[in-house]
Amino acid sequence: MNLVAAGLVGAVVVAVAAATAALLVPRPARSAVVGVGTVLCGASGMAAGIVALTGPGWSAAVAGLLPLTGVVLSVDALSGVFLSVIGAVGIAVGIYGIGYARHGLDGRGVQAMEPLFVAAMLLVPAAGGVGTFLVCWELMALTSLLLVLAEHTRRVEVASAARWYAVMTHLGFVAILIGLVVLAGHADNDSFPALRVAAAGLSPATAGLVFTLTLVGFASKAGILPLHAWLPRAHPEAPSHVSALMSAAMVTLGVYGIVRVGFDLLGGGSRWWWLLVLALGAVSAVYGILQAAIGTDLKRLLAYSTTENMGLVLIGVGAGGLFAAAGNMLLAGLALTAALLHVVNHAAFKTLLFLAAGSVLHATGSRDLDDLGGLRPRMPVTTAAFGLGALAGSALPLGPAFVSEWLLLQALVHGLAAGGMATAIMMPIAVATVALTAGLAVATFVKAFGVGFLARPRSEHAAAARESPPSMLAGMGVAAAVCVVLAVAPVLVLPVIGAASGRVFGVADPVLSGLLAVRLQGFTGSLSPLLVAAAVVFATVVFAVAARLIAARHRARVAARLWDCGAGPLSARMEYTATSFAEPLQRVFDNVLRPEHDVDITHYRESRYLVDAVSYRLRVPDRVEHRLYRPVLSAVRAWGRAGPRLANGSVHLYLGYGFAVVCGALLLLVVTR
Amino acid sequence: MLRLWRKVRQVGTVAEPAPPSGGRVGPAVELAGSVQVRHVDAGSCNGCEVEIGSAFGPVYDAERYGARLVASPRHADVLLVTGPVTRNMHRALRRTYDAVPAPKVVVAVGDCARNCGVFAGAYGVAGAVADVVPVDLDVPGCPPRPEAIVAALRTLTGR
Amino acid sequence: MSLAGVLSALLQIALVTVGSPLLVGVMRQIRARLEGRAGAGVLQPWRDLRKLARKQPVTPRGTSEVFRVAPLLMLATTVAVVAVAPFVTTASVPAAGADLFVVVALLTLGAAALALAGLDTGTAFGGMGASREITILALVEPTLLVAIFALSVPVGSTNLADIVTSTLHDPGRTITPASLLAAVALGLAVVAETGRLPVDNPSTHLELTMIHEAMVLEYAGPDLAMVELASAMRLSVFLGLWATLFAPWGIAADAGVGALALGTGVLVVKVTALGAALAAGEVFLAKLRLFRVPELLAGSFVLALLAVVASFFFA
Amino acid sequence: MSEAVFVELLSLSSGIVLLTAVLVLWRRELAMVIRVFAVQGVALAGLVAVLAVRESSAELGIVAAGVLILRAGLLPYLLGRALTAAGPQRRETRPLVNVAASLLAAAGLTLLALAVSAPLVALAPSPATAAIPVGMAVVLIGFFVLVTRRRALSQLIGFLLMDNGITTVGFLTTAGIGLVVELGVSLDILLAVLVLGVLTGWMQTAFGNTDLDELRELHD
Repeated sequence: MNLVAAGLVGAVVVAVAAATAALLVPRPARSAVVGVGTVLCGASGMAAGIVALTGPGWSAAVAGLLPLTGVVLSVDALSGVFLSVIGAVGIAVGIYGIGYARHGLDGRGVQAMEPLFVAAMLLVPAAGGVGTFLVCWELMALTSLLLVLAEHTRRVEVASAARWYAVMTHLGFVAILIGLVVLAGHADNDSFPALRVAAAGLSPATAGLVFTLTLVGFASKAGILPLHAWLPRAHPEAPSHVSALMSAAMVTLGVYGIVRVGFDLLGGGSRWWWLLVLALGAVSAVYGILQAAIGTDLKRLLAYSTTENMGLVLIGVGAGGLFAAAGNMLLAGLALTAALLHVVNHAAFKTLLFLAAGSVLHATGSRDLDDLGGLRPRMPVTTAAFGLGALAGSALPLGPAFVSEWLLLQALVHGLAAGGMATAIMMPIAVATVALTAGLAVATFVKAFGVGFLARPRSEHAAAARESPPSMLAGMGVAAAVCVVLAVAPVLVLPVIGAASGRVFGVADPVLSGLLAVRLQGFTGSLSPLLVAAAVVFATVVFAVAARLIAARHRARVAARLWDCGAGPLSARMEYTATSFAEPLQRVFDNVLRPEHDVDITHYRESRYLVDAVSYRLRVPDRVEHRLYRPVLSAVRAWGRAGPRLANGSVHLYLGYGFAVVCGALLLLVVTR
Repeated sequence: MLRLWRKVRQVGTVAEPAPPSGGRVGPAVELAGSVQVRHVDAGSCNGCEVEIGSAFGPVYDAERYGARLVASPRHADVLLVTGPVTRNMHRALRRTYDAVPAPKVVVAVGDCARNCGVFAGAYGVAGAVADVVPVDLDVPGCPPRPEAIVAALRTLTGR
Repeated sequence: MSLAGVLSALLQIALVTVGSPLLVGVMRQIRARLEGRAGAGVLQPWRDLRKLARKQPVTPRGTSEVFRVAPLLMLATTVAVVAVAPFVTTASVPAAGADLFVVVALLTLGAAALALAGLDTGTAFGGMGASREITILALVEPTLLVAIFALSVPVGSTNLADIVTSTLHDPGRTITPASLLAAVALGLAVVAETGRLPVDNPSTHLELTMIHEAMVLEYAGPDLAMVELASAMRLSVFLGLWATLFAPWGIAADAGVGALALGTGVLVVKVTALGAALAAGEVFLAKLRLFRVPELLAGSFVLALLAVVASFFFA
Repeated sequence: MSEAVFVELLSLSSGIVLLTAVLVLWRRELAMVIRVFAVQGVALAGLVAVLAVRESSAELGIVAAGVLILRAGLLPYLLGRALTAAGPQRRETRPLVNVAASLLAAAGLTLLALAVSAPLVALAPSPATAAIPVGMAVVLIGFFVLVTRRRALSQLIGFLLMDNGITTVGFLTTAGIGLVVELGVSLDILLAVLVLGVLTGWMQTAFGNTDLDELRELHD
C-alpha cells in the first residue's frame, strides 16, 4: 500500500473513530479526545500531501463503495499542495480546539463534526472522479454547515448566517454538479483521466459552459465577488476554530476546483475564461479589503480579508491562464506558483488570525474593535500572535505573504512579454489592483492590531480580559511558527509548489529557490527573504544597543504620565476607535461604499434651540449585496407568490403542463437537430 | 506664483542683524545650541503672545539662534510661560512642567508671569509662575519687547 | 557580495546617516531665506539631534513595546534600504536585495510601525496622526508600484541596479513620455510619503492639521532623536531613489576609490538640488485640505498608469 | 527631419494633448481649465505642424496655423468671456462624479481607447498611427466631461475636447484633412461656442447660475 493511501485512509479512520468517540466519551474528556483525533487526522492528511508533493502520484478505484460509480481516488502534486494545507490547518485547529471547546462547545454533535469536517476536506482534493468529488464536496458542505450552526442557541444571528451559507453553498454545488455532469456526459466514465480525453473533443462553447458553471460554484466557495455574501456572515458567527478551518482550508478548495477543472480537466481553454477569472479576482481583492479596512467587527474583517486574498490568488490563476493561452508556459507556471504559494501563506496567517480572534472573543465576549483595546498587558501571547498574523496579513516584508505577493507582482510585470492586447491592458490594472490592495491591507491590519490590542481598554470586558488556556496558546503557537518559517525560509515549500504548478503547464521549476534567494527562471528578478529579515533585525538590534549606550551616558529612562494637554486623565472615550481610524478612508471611497448616516437630534421641549441629545449612527452596508441580492430575492419571492396560481388543484391543468413540456421538448429536439 | 516670486526677490532678507552672543553659560552648555520651546499661556491677556509671535517672526527671527517652537512638551527643553497662573491653568501648568524631559528650563515672560502684574490678588489668580513651577529666567515688561524675549532665549541656546 | 561591496554599502549608510540631517538643514535654510529670515544654519538639525540624545528618555505609562521598538524599526528599515539601493555605486548592491518592490515595502513597514506607535499611546492626537498617515500611505502605494511597473517594463526587471545600468546605457530613455510621466507621478508620491507640502506641513505646530507630527507627540529625548533622524533619512532615501531612477548619471559602476568619490559627490549634489527645489516649491504652496489629498494622489496614479501605457504602446 | 526626432516630437505633442485632457478633469478652477485647454490647442497645432514639416506640405502648414489661432487663441478667448459673463461661480464645485473617481475613469477610458483603436493602428503601423489611441482617449475623456460636469462652461469645454480628439485622430489617420474640411468644421465649432456662450449668459440672468441641472425645472 502506497504511503499516500496510508495517510488518507489513516485520516479517514482516525476521523471516524474520533467522531464515534465524541458521541461516547463523557463531557470532561470529550474535547481532548476529539482534539487529539483532529490533530492525528490532520497530520496523516498532511503526511499524505507531502508524500504526494515529493513523490509520484497515486490513484485507486474501489468499486461498490458508492452506488453507480464507485470511489475513484487520485492524488497528484497539485492535490498534494491542498492536502498539506488542509492537514496543517487541521493540526493547529485540533490543538486549539481542546481548550476552546470548554467554552460551551463540547456538545456531542459539534465535537463529532470537527474531525469529520477535516476528513471531508482532505478527501476533496484526493477525489479522482466526478461522483467521488461531488460526494466529498457535499460532505464537506454539510459538516461545515453543522459546525456553523454550533452556537445557534446562544445567538439569533447564527441561524440567519447558516441559512445564507446553506443556500449559497448548495446553489454553488448545483452549478458544479451541472457543469461536471455535462462534461462527464461526453466521456466514457466519470473518472478524471476519461474527462481529460473527452475535454479535448469538446466544442469551445460546451467547454466554456462547463468552465463557467464550475467557476460559479467554485468562486462561491472561495468567497469571490459577487458570490461572497455568505462569507462575512458565516465566518463571524461560526466558532472561531471552525472559522479558521473554513477560511484557511475550505475556501482554498474553491481555488483547487478552478485550477483542477480549468487547467487539468479542460486543458487551459480560451483566453476569455482567464480574463474573467482575473477580473473577478481583481474586483474581489479590492472590494474585500475595502470592506475590511472600514470594518469594526474583528472576525467579519478577517472574513473580508479572506475574500481579498482569494481575489489575489485568482489574479495569479487568471494571469497564469492568460499566459498559457498566449503560449508562455514558463510565465504561466510562475503566476500559478505565486497563486499557490499565496494559498499556503494565507492558510498559515489566516489560521493564526482567526485563532487569536477566537482567543480575544472568549476573553472579552466581544468582536467589536471599538470595544476592545488594551489587551497587550492582559493577553500578551494572544497579542503577539495576532501581531505576527497582522504583519503577515498586511503583506509587508518579514511576513510570509510578502514573498507570494512579490512573486505575483513579478509574474505580472513580466507578463507584458506574453504579448497580446488583452494582456497589455490587464497587466497594469492587475498591478494597480494588487498595489491598492497592499496599501489597504496595511491600513486594515494596523487598525485591527493597533486599535484592538494596543492603547487602553475601551470597555469593561476588555479591561477584565485574561489570557487563554495553554492548549489554545499552543494551537496559535503552531500556526505562528509556520508563519515565521514561511516568511524567512520559503525555500522549504517553494520548490515543491513550483514543481507542482510547473507540472500543470508542462514546464520544470518556474522558480529557483536557494536558502538565500528566490530567483525567477528565465527572467531577471530575485528576492532574499532571509537576508531582508536578517538585515532588519540586525539593524534594529544595533540601533537598540547604540541608543541604550548613548542614553546610559546621560540619563536613565523614566516612566511618565501620558501627555493629556494638562487637562486631567485621558478617558477611553478620547481614544481613537476603529470607526474613527477608518473614517478618512471611508470618506475617500464614499462613492464605492455608500455609507448610511443617521443623525437624530432631540431638542428640549421648552425650546427648539436647546439640544437635549444627539445620536449618530453610521452603517456601511455591503453594497453588492444590496444591489444584487435584494432584487433577485424579491424576484424569487414574487415567483413564489405566483406559484399557487399555477397549481390550483385542477387535474387537467397539471396534465396540460405535462403535455406542454413534452411538446416543448420535442420542439427543442427538432430545432437543435 | 510669479507675483510671489517677485515679492520674495524684492523683500530679500528682513531679519535684523544679530547682536553679539553672550556665549554658552548655565543650561546653554548642555543644550548646546538647540532649544525647543513649548509656550504655555497660563492666563495671559495675549499681549505677551503677540510679542512672542514677533520674536519668532521674520524680523527678530529667534529661530536663527537655534530656538524653535514645538507642539508637545515632550519635545521641549524650555517652557515659555506667560500670564499670571489662573486657577484653571494651575494644574495644567504643573502637568506640562512634569511632561518635559530633563534638562528643562522655565522662562517666565512678562510682568504678569513674574509677579502677577496688574492681576495680583484677583480672585481667579493662583499666583505667579514661580509659585507653581521653578522659574529659571525672567523676562520683565508689560509686554516685554521681542528683543528681550530673543535675548532670553539666546542665553539658553548660547548662540 | 565582495568586501568592496560591503564597504561601499557601509559608505552609503554613513553618507545618508550623516547627510540627511544636513539635507533637512539646507531645506530649512532655503525656506527661511525665501521667507526673509536669516535661518538657523545648515547644522541645526544635527544640534537638535545631539541635544535630544542627551535628554531624558521617557516611557509614557500604558504604552507597550510597540512604542519603544517603532523608532528602531523605522530606522532599521531605512538603513536596510540605504544598504542595498544603488545610490553611490551599483557595485555595493547585494544583488538579491535591491528590488524596487522590496525597497517600497520596507519603507512602508517603517511607516506602519510608527503608525502603530501612534495608536499605542491611546491619545486622540496619536490616533488621528496614525489614521491620516495610514490613509495617505494606502493611497500612495498604488502610484508607487504602478510607476515602478512603468519603469521596469522597458528594462524587464524590477531590480534597481538593472534599471540604473540600463538607463546609463541608453540615456535617451529618461526623456521618453513614459519616463517623464513616471517621474511626475513618483515625485508626487514622494511628496506625499515624506509629508511635505501640499500634503503635510513639516513645520506646523497645530495638532489638528498635523499628520506625521501628531503620531510622534509622545516621543521624547533619544527616542525622538531616532524618529527625527529616521524621517530625515527617509526623505533623503526617497529623493535619492528619485534621482537614481531618473538621473542616474555619475553612479559608480564599480567599487574603485575614484568612482566612489565621484559617485558620492554626484549623489550629494543631486539630492541637495532636489531638496532645494522641494523646499523652494513649498514656499509657493498652501497645504491641501486632507480630503483633497486623495484627488492629488488619484491624479498621480493616473499619471503612473499613463506612464505604463506609454511605455508599452509607444515603445 | 530625421525619423527619431519626428517620433520624439510626435509623441511629445500627443502626450501633451492627452495630459491636458486629464488636467481638465483634475482642476476645478474654470479659468485654469480654460488655460489648460489653450495649452492643448497649442499642442494640437504643434502636432499638425510636425506632420506638415514631415510631409513638407504647405497646406498642412496653413491648417496648423489655423488650428493655433482658433484653438489656442480665439476659443479660449471666447470661453474666458463666457466665464466673466457667467457670474461669480468660477469653480466646478460639485461634479456629478467626484474628481478622484473622474481621474480613475480617465485612466480606464484611456485603456479602453487603446483597446478599440488597436485594429486601426494595426492597419498601417507607423509612428503617426501609433498615436491614434491618444486622440480616441481625448474624445472619450471629452465625452466624460460633457456627461459629468454641471457648469455649462465645463460642458462646453468637454465638447471642445471631443472635437480636439476627433481632429487629432483625423490628422493622424489621413495625414492631411483637406483645408476646406478643417475650415468648415472650425466654423461650425466657432458658431457652437458663440451660441453656447450667449446661452450661458442668458442662463445666468434667468436662473442666477449656470448649473444645467436647473434646466429640469423648465420641464415642470
